[in-house]
Amino acid sequence: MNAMPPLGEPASEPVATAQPASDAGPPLASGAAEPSAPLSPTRETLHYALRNPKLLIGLAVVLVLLLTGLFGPLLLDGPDPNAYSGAQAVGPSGEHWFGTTTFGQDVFAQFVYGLRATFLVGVIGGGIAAVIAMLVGFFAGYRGGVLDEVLTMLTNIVLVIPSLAVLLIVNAYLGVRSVPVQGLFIGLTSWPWAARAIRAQTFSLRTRDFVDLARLSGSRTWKIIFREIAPNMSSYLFMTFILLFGGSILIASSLDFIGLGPTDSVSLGLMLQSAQQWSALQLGLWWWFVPPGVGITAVVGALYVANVGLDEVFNPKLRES
Amino acid sequence: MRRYFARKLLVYVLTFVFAVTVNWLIPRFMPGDPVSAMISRARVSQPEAVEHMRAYYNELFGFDRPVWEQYLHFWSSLLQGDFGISIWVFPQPVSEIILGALPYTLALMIPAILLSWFVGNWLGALAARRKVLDNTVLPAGYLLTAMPYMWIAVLLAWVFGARAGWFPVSGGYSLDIEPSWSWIFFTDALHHWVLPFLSMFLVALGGWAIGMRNMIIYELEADHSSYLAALGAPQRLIRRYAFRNAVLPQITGLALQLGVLVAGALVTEIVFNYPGLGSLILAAIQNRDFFLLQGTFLFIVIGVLIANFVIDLVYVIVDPRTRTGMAGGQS
Amino acid sequence: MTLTVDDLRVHYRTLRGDVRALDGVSFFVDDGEILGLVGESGCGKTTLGKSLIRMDGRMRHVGGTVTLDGDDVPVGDDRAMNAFRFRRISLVPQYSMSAMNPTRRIGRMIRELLASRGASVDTAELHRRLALVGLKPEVLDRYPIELSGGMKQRTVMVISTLLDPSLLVADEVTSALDVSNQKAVAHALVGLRDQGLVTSMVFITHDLALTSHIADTIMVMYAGLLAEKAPANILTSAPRHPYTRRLLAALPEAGVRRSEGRLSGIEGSPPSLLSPPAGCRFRDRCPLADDRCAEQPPVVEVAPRHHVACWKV
Amino acid sequence: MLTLDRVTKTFRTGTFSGSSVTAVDRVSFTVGRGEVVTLLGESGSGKSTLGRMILGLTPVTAGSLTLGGEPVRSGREYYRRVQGIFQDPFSCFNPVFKADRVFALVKEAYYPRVSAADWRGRVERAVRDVRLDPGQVLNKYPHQLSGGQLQRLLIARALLLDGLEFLVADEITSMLDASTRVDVLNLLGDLRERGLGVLYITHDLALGTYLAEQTVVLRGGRITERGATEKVFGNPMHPYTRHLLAAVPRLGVDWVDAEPVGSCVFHDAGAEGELHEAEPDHFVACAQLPGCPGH
Repeated sequence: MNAMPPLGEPASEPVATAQPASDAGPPLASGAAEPSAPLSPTRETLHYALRNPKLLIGLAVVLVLLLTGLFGPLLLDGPDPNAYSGAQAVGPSGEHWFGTTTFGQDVFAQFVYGLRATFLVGVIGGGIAAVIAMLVGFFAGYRGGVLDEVLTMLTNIVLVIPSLAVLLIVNAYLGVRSVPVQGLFIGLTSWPWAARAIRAQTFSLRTRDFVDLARLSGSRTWKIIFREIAPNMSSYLFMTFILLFGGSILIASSLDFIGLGPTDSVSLGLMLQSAQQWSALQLGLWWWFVPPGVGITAVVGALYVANVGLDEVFNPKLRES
Repeated sequence: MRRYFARKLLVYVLTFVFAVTVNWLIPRFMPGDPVSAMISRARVSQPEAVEHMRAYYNELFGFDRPVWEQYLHFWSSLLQGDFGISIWVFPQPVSEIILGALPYTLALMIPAILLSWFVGNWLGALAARRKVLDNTVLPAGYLLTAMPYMWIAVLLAWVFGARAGWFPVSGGYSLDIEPSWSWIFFTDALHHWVLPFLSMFLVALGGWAIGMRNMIIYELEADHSSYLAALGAPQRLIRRYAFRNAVLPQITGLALQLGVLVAGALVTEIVFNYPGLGSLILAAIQNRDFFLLQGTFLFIVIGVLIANFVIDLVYVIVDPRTRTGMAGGQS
Repeated sequence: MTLTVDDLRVHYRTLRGDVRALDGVSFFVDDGEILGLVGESGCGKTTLGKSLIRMDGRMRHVGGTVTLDGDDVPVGDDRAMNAFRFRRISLVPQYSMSAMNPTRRIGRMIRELLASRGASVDTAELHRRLALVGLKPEVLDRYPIELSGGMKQRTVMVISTLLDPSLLVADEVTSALDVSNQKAVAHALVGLRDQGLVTSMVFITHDLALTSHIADTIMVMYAGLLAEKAPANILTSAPRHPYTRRLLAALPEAGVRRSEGRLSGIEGSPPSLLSPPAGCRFRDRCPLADDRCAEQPPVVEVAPRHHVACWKV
Repeated sequence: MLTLDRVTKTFRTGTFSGSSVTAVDRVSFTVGRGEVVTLLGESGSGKSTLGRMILGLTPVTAGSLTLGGEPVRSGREYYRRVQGIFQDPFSCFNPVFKADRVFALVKEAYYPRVSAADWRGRVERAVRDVRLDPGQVLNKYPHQLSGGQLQRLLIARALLLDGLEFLVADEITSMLDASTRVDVLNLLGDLRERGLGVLYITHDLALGTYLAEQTVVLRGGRITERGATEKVFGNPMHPYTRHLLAAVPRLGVDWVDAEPVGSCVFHDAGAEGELHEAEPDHFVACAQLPGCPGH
């Protein structure tokens, strides 16, 4: 649900800035006399990335869950996660790791397939939102003027409308019944905050002299945006994508829970919905509703934590503390 | 300042027009004959209702008329407060049903949003001050914001309702009590209110705490903080100034998060079977009551727009720069 | 004797090791004296200025002492420094344009700041001091955003000197200004000293010509060390250190044409302070350098109040 | 030859509002081949806007700007003839790429067919021309080089273009240390020998007079005085020029108070933007002066 990430628009400017030749910073002076060759930006980033526990732990958790989603289904007996495969409503055991539902479906089978759906909706929703946000943000921020006014207005409008409400209407009428279509609509409604953030970044970068210098080399607008400006905020764009990814997963789980989820597959949100619908709570079948919630929270939480780690890696200001 | 409000109002008006247009447009994208499609999908048993629906849909959509006329017609009935007739609880008007559910949603949402905002900001400010707190508040905050609203609701219902039996886990009040302005009803409703409130409060809390912590740290590194420190001002004063500045983006953040918070309230209500808009939406979806769904959608949009405007007003009062920025001296 | 700095060493912690930004600097500033501190980027002048009032998180006091009016100044102890800040040592920062909190009216900020230091506002005196730098009392009811850059700069000057400090550190206060404003601000600073609002001043700048107009003494730094310190007119007319000489020779003067006499800069760049080379740090760029310069030259008083760190004087 | 004829630039202050600000107001002068002209002004004088207009980065509102008789326009062919260098060398280099990428962009746009080895030779020659050691500066990231080195690389970049006729140098020394500043200026002066026209934009009077034969003083978007450098500064006529000259700190010369500028009634240059020719090769806009049309 959290379409807007808890981090908001980063307070600190993540754009890589070169130290100007002022006396303000430590005199890491320039030049040939430097004994150890300074690291390239890429190598330096890698250096910090490999030493950042938040990033490493976050990525490890995401990776483990992703692999579970990818390869877990291969370990299962049958291809249908909803198959009635055993005794009804039994707790976790060696045979059914996560127990079974009141209908005798294997919760673990649903969980691993559900993880797939969760990652898929994150990639599609987050990806589409990121593409729209970049297009809107880049062009509004770079071109300015009337185009900027119009795009900003559009962004603000879509931003104010609660996206879940729009998705409710769309899903209810059009009957969105597959994960990719669900992801598509989530992507179409969750881009505004990212577009605003990218616009602001672009706006500050476009006044840099290297943009003018690129124009003086005859580069055209799109080339300047994608070859000069975008590489400068690549870390920022990546972080934005991660947040959109997590946001899409949360929105999708809400839709599933309300009963507007995909009908042709299993998802963690749908698991929660059926647990709720069939009174797993009252019956004390905790193994039915705990795993899907843990799965969603772990994926999204790990992404957020990894994101904080990335911010620390890319933003030298945050490295020290 | 007038320009500021004019701009904001323009956005809100356009947003409303946009929302109404979406509402009008989407049924028209349904494949085939929308009227019969909707009627066949609606789970209606009373033949009376089917007839009424067909007549109403035909009247509402007016497919025989030109498109612009259909659109204007849609607007005019909307402005007369006509949101249609519910199929689910036929023949009650949609607006009536929504107004009946609204108090429950507001009673849940407003305290949850405001309290989580205040407590979250307070916790975040504390976290920025002490390393120990920082190491506990921050991970807890991330965990909370990553939780789907309905899941934390389910967990609370399970632990404090189903297991401990301290709180009821379903409904807005006990089945044997009629809603009235009585003390008995009030305490009973309050008892039912605690868990849904708590689950909304907790999820929202984390985000505010993290945001505040980051903003304060940013403010403490700002030039004006360095200057105060260089003049030997005590940490207390520097922190107070930083806090005040850091609160401003959090107010804007509140406006940006409204949609998310509303969505959270809806699914929380569903978990607790709380008789607010969320449960209405669920019922509308399950019964294919499209009028009810569309009416609720518009109500939510209007509510969010009003809340946004209130936040804008507050912001102007708190941040002097919005008041003086336009007229202030240019450097 | 107001300020005495003895063998002050301050390092910057960086990921590649400690940068020896100040590597043993000694000097003094007399009562009523304005010391102009000049040097190129990375010479340690800003580090020195910060060390005298508030070190930032990455700076570390490694050695040396600072005394003010006979009292030891605990430069490395952030808490203990608070007793000195504002009351005895004050700062007009490089970032004057953004030094005031944007959401507080200036008057209220001054009141709260003074109250926090146990002082109260003498409104008449405050107005008088604002008038001294050409500001109306109305600025106190304004938010910083409502003032122009020059007004903010002057307001900060007034705030910083409200408690009549013994020492004022003015860090690059004129570098962002146009020439006409530069002159006004420079005059205002001298005025603060002449009025007795501050006893003495360290004026940090990269502009040698500007300093020569307001400073009594000029100190030239190079690569974390003192190169030369002399009365302003002597330093600009009869410099002894080769670095000072080359620096002065590289300055075009208004009216001098390239066609008439081609000036040249100093080849090369200052050494890295991560692990500075032994011996004189200007050696690689110095036309006079010889084997003796492999040893670090001591600071010698070659004439009264004229100190030079060079074997060749 | 670059010719400016009543060049004007007005900026609208808001997209939907009617108010506007005139940044450059009817400025006319010429820069010949092999000539260095200093454009002197304080912040807000419109000097950088003027530079950007010459470079085609900002459109001209009114008046005409021609290079060799052809109007200025942005685009690849124009930038083969006209190039610019800006104030902040660190901002001119994209920090995520190596510094030599500025050369690669030139090759990509103008010399796509030149072989890599041949190009490398040209780059090294250009780098040596700006007195840098190719081994020390090539293949490095911008933050590994000093401001002076970066600024020279930008001059080298412009030198790679065979057809270069004109260079706009906007405050290129203001962020450099005093010890390297004059070397960069000397390089700029040497371009004259290559037959280039150079517009040197600066706020620093001393640097301006060091380099140029001709000086244009700009204030509030208008020319107050222009002419041969030694005449403008040897015999300044406009109160503003005198004020500037007096405000500049000079070694060994006391600061004197010039007459206040506020009392100066600007000669409104009128529709023609004409200045009054006070003596040969010395033009002034001042109503106080005898002979001025506004007197």
